[in-house]
Amino acid sequence: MGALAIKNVTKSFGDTHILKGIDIEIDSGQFLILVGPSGCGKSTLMNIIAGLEAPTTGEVHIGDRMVNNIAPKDRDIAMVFQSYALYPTMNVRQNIAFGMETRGVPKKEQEEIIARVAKMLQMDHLLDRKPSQLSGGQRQRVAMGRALARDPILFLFDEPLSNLDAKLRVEMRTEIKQLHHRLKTTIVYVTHDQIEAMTLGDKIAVMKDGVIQQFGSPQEIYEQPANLFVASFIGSPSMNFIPCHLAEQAGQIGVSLQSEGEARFVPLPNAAKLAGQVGKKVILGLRPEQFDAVENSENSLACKVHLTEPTGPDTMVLTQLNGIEICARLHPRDAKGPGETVRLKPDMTKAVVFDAETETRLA
Amino acid sequence: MPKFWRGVVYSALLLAALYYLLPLYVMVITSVKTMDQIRAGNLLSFPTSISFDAWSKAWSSACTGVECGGLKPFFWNSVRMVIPAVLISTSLGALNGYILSKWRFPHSELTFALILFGVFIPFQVVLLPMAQTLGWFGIARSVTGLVFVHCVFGLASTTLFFRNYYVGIPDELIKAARLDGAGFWRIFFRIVLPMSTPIVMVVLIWQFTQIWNDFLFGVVFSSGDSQPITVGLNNLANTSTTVKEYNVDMSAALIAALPTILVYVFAGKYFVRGLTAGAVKG
Amino acid sequence: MQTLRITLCAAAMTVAFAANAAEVEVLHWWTSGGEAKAAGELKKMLEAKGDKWKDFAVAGGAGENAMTALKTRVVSGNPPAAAQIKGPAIQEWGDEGVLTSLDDVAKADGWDKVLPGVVINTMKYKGHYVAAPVNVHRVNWLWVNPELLKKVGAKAPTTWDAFFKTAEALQKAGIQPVAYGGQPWQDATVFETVLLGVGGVDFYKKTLVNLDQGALKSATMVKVLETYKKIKPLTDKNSAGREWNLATSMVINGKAAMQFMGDWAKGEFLAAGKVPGKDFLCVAAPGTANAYTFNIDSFAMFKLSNKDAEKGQKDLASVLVSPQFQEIFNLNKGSIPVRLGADMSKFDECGKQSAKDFAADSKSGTLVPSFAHGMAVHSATQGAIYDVVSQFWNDDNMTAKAAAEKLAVAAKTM
Amino acid sequence: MSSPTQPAQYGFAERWLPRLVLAPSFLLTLIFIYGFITWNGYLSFTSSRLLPSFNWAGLTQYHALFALERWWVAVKNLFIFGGLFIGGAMAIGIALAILLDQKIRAEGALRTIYLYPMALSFIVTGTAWKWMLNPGLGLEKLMHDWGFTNFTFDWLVNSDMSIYTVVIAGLWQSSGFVMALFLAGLRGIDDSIIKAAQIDGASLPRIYWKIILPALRPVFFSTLMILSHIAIKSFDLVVALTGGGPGFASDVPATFMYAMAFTRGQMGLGAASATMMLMTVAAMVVPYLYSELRRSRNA
Repeated sequence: MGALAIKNVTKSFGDTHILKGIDIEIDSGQFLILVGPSGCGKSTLMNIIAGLEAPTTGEVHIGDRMVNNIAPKDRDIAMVFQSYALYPTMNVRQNIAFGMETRGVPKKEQEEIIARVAKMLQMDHLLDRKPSQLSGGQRQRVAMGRALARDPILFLFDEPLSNLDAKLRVEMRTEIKQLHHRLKTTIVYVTHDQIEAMTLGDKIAVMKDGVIQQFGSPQEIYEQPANLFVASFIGSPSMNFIPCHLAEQAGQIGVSLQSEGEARFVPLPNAAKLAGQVGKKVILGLRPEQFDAVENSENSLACKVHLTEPTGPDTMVLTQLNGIEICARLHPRDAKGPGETVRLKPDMTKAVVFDAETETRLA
Repeated sequence: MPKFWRGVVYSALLLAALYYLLPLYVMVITSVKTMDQIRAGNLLSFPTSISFDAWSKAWSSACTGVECGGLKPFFWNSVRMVIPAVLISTSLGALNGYILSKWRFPHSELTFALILFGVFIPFQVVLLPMAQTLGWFGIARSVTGLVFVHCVFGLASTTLFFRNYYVGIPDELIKAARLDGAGFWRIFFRIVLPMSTPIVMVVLIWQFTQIWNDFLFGVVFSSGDSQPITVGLNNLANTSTTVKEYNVDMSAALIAALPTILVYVFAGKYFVRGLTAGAVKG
Repeated sequence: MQTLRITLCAAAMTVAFAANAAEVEVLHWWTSGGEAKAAGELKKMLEAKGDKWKDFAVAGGAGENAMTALKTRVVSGNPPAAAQIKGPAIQEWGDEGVLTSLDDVAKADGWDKVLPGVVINTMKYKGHYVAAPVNVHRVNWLWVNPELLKKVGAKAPTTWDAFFKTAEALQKAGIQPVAYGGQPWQDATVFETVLLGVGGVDFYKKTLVNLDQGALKSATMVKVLETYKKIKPLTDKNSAGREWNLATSMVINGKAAMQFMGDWAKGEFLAAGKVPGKDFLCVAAPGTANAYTFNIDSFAMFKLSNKDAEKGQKDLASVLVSPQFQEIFNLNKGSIPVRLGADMSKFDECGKQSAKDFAADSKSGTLVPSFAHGMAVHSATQGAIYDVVSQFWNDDNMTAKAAAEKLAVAAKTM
Repeated sequence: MSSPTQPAQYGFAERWLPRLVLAPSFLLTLIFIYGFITWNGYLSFTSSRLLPSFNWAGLTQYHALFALERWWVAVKNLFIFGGLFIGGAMAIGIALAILLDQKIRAEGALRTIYLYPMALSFIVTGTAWKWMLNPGLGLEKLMHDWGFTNFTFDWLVNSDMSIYTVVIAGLWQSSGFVMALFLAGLRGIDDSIIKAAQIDGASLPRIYWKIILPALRPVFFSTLMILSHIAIKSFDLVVALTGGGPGFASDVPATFMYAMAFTRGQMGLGAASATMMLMTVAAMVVPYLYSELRRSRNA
């Protein structure tokens, strides 16, 4: 059963088009991530799902209902806001109880729910405090508690972790994931952080300029990015983009890579279907981890190291290919110091090729 | 900061304080002098003995025209006028501000601009048409009429104050409350209003002083038994026998000013605090 | 519950009582000592008739605030029963159609017989009485503190030459010659008195009543203005904005020797316990002994919707013109009764003099309406001329000739 | 990202309730502000005298107004008063706010002292100021008593100077309020800006002049609006202090309008002067409102 379906939703203010026809459908219990840079329309889409803003055209279905004309409170959803939106004049208990009170949940039941939620999130000791007396992490917890108390069919998280410091963010991320596993509810989660997107999501919708660039599982998005934007947005450090021309050598389709005055033809094993487009200007996409340091191999290139960034388990090596700065993720023992030369062998089985003009993926 | 400069700062501040206090000082000491002392001394000279006769005369027996009942009846007129007028105009302002910042609708900004412009209208312009309207409503020359007038013309500033304050309340709070199932009124009374204490203080103080101190509407829209204290004071100060009783005039002026002065002394800090909390933004 | 019942009962009684006692709301700006006392007498007499006096006093600015209050009240359809309106303003209000006819009261009390013609003309609008007169003020008085004059061996001056000579002598003796209140209406009061004294009755009528352009720009006017301005050095510089009665008290207390003011000033002297002829003198202003600038206070009556109030209104009109009230009121106010042949025996020297002159000047045609007090021209013209006079008085750089030109322009104000 | 647009509204209540609740205020404004402005505008084209009448008179009243010396005196006075009052109140208010912001002991008491004049009606303080400024009773007499017999301070009764006494009293009443507004603004500024500037070696006056005051631009503008409308509407102040005198030397448009429309029976002329005042206010306020609202839309 589809838990959430968004059908051709658009949103415009006068001549400004925030959303240009969004289609998304997810199943019950799935964790959907809406990710994209700021201004891409993801928060607007979230607000439309919540019913806080109305779509210009299109339909939103939650569960088996078309909810366009249903008020937010009747959509059976709960939402956690970026700023947490805790009612400052109420203590934590009242914050959690407010919604239930409004819905007319009996007092006794309210107390039970509050106790359960507080236990689940380990915040029993905070119940009588005002939001101003809580730390950022605690507020975040209360905001989640307030949503949990609702027990909705759909949770909406609007960048819930972006106001936390790095360590807390990682902790809370894990906690949210565990919560999802435990509760098996459907979640829509807006973020601009691609790591959150990758770690949390069952399905990711990458958005830009009001358009969904790609909708798929994290793995699909990572390995088969639909276009240059998705490829660059997902993954850190970002994918390397090397401009080159398609060539054919010995019946094999491939590209020519140059470094330090040395040029080498590298065949693309997955690019047989591009046979008819030899000579076309393309962009070769290689993730940093798709380079191996080798001693001497036929498909490797000697590259001069400009800079190294050790992260502990790996070392990022910055160098050049085809006159473009690239980054290779190497094992620390293979990394060379700046000024030294390292031979890099790209793993062409996972390489992707984009059309230089349309920026869509060719192979 | 070097000691020398701190000295300069303190001297400047104290000097300014003297300038602000001078008229009040003059009024207070004059009000407790007898006429003989006033004639003998000058405006700064300290009274040789303190007498509150002038105060009691101003309160209960000075003449304001033919009646000689002092300021007492006028004072109560003002009280009866100022309390409902302040409460109503503040409540309406709070609601308007809430709607114009949190429940925008097509052309709500234009609506706000139209209401806001009312702050700037010279009140003399509205005297006659207002009089006619009050006549139609049958509330001319009554305290009710004055309350109405003050509400109408206080609306612009109270709306402005509240709207500017509420713009600073995050929209997400309202969204959260809507998801929690709260409607228009419930959000206002349970979420927004409890957060409004600073601005409510500012508006209450502002409206109280504005309405208490008003003379123009008071003189025009009231008659004998509904005249507010400013009109009483004006009549008293202009009702003179051969001797101008400066001490009675000053006592009367102080009586008229006492409520607002007290409000400032005791609630002034809330005023500044409220302004800090966002009333002056944009 | 018990309390509630009593309250209700009391409320019911109040309502019943109010229905019987007609409430008469009277708008006035008689707030100085003598005036307030006089108004107090009116209140007493009205209440003796079983009506309730509702005081609607609006003080300040020679009735400026009162006029504003009155206009708004009329516009709101709630006029007071009576308001202090006089002179041509009665006609202006009559034009607005808001005044009520007093013909029945006038007929019953025989106003036509007891009032002088000049008064009747002012009180009638299109042949109907719409206002009740209360008194006749003479404006062209000079109030003198004889003790101070004695110090320099002078008598009360009767010509302008004598006046300025006396003033000079007083100044030499360290006495301030003239007490002055620098408010526009007071400026105008002194101005019209000087004009009458210097230019004479005909010139007065030509300029301040008929607004004759030629006369306003004439050499006589320049001379009048010059004479007027010569008074300024005789005053103190604190005079700006001073109330007239405070200026009067300067004469009473011996701080200044003389004041040009209408006979309401006498009320202040009397209120201070001074005796006319002994402690103070009233003489016609220099050069005006054979002329009389009159100022008639009156109450115009407004159309009311409430029948009970109308009864009170008629009572008020009747009381105002009654001999008893005329006497007691004018004794307090300093003016003379408006009735012909009123008994003047209780009045002092000044009052008797005034009454005698009024009758004489009435015959000889030297009775002129006071310009400064709104008896001569419409309020707009009056105001425009006020502006020029005050400006001339206060601006030491303006020449008399320029002022005369401006007067002529101001007189064209409609 | 907060959305500046109106929220989605569901059902009759959500859609219409806000408008319904706002409607009375809006209607009141429409009738009692704009209706009356129109009414006044119409009157200015009639020959109204004592009471409103509706006889069309074209531009007669405006011609009369522009030919009247007293009107131009009032306009000139408004410029003198407005300029000095706004400039002075700003300068004093900012200065006091900055001084008070130096972690002063007894700040609360001083603040109350600076602010209390605002609590008083000018009908009240006019009595005191009139007395203090009167040469024979107040300051001048005091100085003479103290032996400075050459001291003269007769502005109140001097036609050329009386408008300046209005400025003195006006500053006394309003500068404390300006102080409060700016103090509030100063308190809202992030301390780290000042620290950063201090590390850069800037002197305290320079920090205020170059960094803090520019940051207070919005406060500056709101204050300017508040002060200028006080200046244009100032009525009680003039009436209580000088009554527009001596003569009409300290007349301002508000007192002019009042005198013409209510005392003089030249209601049409008064209406014309009121229209001129309104146009002046509108010329200032409308661009301000426009930019304010555009800013908040783009926020």
